[in-house]
Amino acid sequence: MSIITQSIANADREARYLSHGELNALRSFFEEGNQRLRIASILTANADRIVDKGSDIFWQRCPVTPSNSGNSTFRASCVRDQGWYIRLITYAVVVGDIDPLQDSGIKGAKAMYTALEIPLRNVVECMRCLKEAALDLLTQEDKAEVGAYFDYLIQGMTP
Amino acid sequence: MQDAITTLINSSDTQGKYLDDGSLERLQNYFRSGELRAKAAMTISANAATIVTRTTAKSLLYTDITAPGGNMYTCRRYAACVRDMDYFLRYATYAMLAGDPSILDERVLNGLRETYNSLGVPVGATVRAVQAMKEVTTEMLGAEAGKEMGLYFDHICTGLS
Amino acid sequence: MTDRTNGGSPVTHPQHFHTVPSTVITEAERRDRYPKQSEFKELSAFFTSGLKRLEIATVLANNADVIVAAGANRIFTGGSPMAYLEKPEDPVGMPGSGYYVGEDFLSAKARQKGGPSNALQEPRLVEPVNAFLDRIRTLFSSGRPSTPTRFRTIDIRKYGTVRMKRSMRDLAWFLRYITYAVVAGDTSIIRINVRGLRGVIPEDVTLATVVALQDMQWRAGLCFSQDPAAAALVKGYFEVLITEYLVEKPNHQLRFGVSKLHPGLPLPQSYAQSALPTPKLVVKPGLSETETQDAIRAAYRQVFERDITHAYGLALEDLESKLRSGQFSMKEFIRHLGKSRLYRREFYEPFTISRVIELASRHFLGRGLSCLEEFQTYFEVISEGGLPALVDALVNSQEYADYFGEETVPYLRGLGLEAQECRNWGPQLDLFKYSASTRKLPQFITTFARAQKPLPNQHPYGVGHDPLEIQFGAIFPREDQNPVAQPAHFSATSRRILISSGLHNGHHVLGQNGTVPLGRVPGTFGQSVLKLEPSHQPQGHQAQGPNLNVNHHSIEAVILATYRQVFGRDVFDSQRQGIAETKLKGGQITLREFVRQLARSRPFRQMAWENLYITKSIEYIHRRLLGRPTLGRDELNRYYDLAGKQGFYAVVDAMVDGPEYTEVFGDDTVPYERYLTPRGYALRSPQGPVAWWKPRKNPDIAGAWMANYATVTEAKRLALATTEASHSMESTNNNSPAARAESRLNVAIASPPEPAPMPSEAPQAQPLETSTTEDSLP
Amino acid sequence: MSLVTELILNADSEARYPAPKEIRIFQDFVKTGEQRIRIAKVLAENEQRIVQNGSARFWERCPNTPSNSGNERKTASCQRDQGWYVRLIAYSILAGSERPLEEIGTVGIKEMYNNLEIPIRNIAECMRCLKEEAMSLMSEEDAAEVAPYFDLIIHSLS
Repeated sequence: MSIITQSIANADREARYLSHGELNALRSFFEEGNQRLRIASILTANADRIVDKGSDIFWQRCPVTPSNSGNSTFRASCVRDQGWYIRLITYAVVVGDIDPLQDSGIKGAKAMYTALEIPLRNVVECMRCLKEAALDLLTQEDKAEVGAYFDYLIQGMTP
Repeated sequence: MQDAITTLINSSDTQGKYLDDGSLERLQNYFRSGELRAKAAMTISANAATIVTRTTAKSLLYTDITAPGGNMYTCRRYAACVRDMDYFLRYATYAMLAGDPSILDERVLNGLRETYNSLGVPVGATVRAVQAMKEVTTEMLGAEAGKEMGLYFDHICTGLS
Repeated sequence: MTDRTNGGSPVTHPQHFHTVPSTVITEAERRDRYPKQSEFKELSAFFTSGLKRLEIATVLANNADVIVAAGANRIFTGGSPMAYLEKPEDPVGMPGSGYYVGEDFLSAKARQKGGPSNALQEPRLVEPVNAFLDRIRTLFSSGRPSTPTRFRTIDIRKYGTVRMKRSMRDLAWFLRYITYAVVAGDTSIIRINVRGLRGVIPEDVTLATVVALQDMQWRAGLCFSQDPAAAALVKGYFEVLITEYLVEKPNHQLRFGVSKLHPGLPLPQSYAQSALPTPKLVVKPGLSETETQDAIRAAYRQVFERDITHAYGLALEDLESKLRSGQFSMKEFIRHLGKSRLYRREFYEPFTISRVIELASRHFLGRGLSCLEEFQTYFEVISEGGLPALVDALVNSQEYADYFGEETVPYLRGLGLEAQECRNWGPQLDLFKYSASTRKLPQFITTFARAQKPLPNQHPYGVGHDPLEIQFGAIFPREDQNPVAQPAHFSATSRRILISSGLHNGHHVLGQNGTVPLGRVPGTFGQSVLKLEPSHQPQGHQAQGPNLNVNHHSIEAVILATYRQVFGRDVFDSQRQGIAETKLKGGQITLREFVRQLARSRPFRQMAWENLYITKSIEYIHRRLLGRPTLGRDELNRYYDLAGKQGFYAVVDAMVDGPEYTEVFGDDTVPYERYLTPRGYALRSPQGPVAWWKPRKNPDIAGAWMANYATVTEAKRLALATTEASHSMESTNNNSPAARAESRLNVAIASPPEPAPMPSEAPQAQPLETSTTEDSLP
Repeated sequence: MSLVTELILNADSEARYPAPKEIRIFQDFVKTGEQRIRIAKVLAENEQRIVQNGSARFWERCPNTPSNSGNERKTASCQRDQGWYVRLIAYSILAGSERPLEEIGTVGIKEMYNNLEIPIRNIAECMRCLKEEAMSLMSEEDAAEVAPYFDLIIHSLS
């Protein structure tokens, strides 16, 4: 749910027009819209690079992890998941809300990784590495915007 | 699903007996009330839309629930609510025709409370509406058939609360 | 008896309407890809035009009254229609609660202090004079829509206040939705809420509504006389509104039952519309390469729950090429995916057969299992022919043919797309989640099976992980494995099974006449019923000499026992209620009053009220003051009501003054523990919680209560045997062995009188005759 | 599964009320209620007679069959089965549907008797004898109602 839907839902619940505060929030949302789109395009264009780099840092830091065990399926799934999370973060950046991240990325993810016997600590570490790799490509200002979503993700995955 | 006949047959069958006199009498009553049931079902089927409209008007339309913030506010939710009322009426009619509430359990009440919880549908208002529907159908069908329908509406209410 | 399946109530967020970003993101997510360049452009345009659209919405909101009045004045005569427009009260959101989006604590304060000057101008009632002037002014403006010939104005006095209010509300509502749609940049919110509204609003005002809307459209246009682009935009939205309003009320979208096992399910059109349209991908000759590729990937996502090409670098190239060459239809392709080695490895080998069936029905039919009978059908298929047979059965089914045919890629038929059954509600929602394939436990079959089971041994509210029986109704399930979101399926009238402690052999409300109680409850060492006797009263101060009666207790002992019962322990000196004690000793208050004083005291309030959530609090207080656990939701709900409306003291008073207290304890008896739950009973057994389901036959070690336990199990065994053997009338005869064994129990009963299903619930015993409800055994 | 259940489930799978035609079927069904109960009573009261006379007739026609071999247990179980089918038919008549008979009695009947090494032909013959015996007790109208159910058993044995 983006800020637009949320404002409308709130206003509708009370049968009123959008309030001053809501309009202001929407205004800044629209104003920052193109910045967010720019960030999203950067992430989209560099997704593979971020994943490659992120994996490298990750395996340096956590050499003992299923994806680094030489099993190609494990490796592929790990890379797949990283790409997946980068994509979800792109969505979140575009919408300006954690919702896409929350619904498809975090809910049930812990249970899933636990069921797959992948240590959650390593997953979290991996997300940190991804964050570093992604932030490297961005300007100072953009870093703050994207970093927050990574942090939210890391928070949600922390065992 | 069970009806008045199969319930009796099943319970006799597990004992390997013929239907005893009590069961036969109940069957006889069911057969005798058959004409009434058929007529009631036909009346309801012909007037289903009217019953639902009257019920909503009676119980829901001018209450908080259609006001902003209420769960029947906006056309979309209104439609869903009317759909559910229609649904209750149809299944109560089935159950009345069968003379047994089991179809209500199987096809309506199983999981309904959970569904309503998930979607935030207020159960209290729903129960009130079902009660209103009971009154509306009684008016339309007369006391005898109305009482029979009432049994099944009450069953829905018990299952919901 | 109503049996009810309970699959839990996962929180759902049905889509209500779409905005440009939500459409783009959902579409991209569904196809597992990043947004395309074209979509980025679309978004960019949306954001760029955002400020403009906000401006339009603001102008409309500021002129709301004028616009609505224009419409209303046109169709109503004989009064001032605007007087019937009720304004919502200014909602006072808690500051910082996020009630207003984008508002933090400080700005909320500012808004409240600043009053209307700071806030957006709220629509006001239009002064009659102004309204008149506005009418005059607008009368001479050009472009005013002409009225259709059949149109008659409506007389307010004849129309009635209630309907008038509703009509005005609706007119205001239309304009408000237009502003929402302007902000969202999408007409879906109008379409979803207005389509077919004609069928809801009484027929006789249909025409009038359209006339009013046209006038509002025209009047709104006047607000943007300097800005033709904005005027055109607003006009466009109004046109959508009017067109949608006039559309015949759409029929419900109907999902036919595939067989008699499946009910037909109608879904209101507006729901179907508010969900984003699922792209139905088809593969047929003459498609471009990218389209075919898209469809193939969608098929992979449907069958393998993820895009295997992307994920594992795997592709079933042989199958793909056959599909491309037209040798296979999509249906055959899906069938072969299901029979592939990969599918077997991913979705057959790691799971139990039951779960395989559940997952397969998601993959090949796009839905969860509907009912037990359906499960049984497929279970037979897979038992006989293995996975290939199951895949064939699903793909060959009539349902597959109806929904997907030869060419369409199967898709998930979830919430919003079509009506969902409620008997498998929870599992169905879970099944469509990404993590479904890591859940090993079958969900549908277990849910269906639970429908047949009796009440679980738990608190009527919540399924707390509560090994020590101290988290009454706690809503915190264990999170580490297979989280379940199920509340207890207690209905308002079902009652818990409670076991009598046997201290009181009377004929109180819960016991059964003539039944022998279970015996001493373990853990109530040395407990007995204490009474405040007349000899305690200081009448005449006659020295009575040493009291040799062993049943007689000094008043000090009675007081201490009361503390022990109310607080559950001996209190510290500082916590003793000196004044109340003195009054009791002086005969000024009864023991019942003393109990009340203790319960109303500060320490008790602190202990049993302030730090606990409400359910636990009520359960505690109830156990302390009335000596038994609560029976069920019916009872608890009354206390909730009291607690919510009148608070702690009212709850205490209600218990102490209630008929049950009067009847059981009267004015002079110290409350004592009369009943406990089976789990509580088990917890206090010397062998610990696991002991009571291990049958033992050594009463010497186990103590007297174990002998009683043996009776319980025996009764249960016999009862089960009799119920299973036949439904014959003998089983309700009091002389049957089961009934005789049963009669030795004193069990206060919960309503669904079914045999306890698991060994772990043995002490619940078989309720039989003690049932308080009438729907006992046949 | 009775006729009533069947028509309700039919209507439900299409989410509609029972059609007038279905209601008419229901009406006809309940109108014949008295007759159904009458037949069921006749079958219940005369079960012994039907089984005894039926068996006698059967042994006359097929003297060489396990139940006529002098083994008492076999005779008893054969007659028990006969009684059983008469009862199922009574149920089916009450329900106005052959489903009780099918669900409980005829699905897998062949396999069962094959497994017990009882000649299927003989069983079919036995059912024919039961049918004749039962129908001889009733008016023509009632007999016409009962006959199809016996035929169903015989058919599923062939």
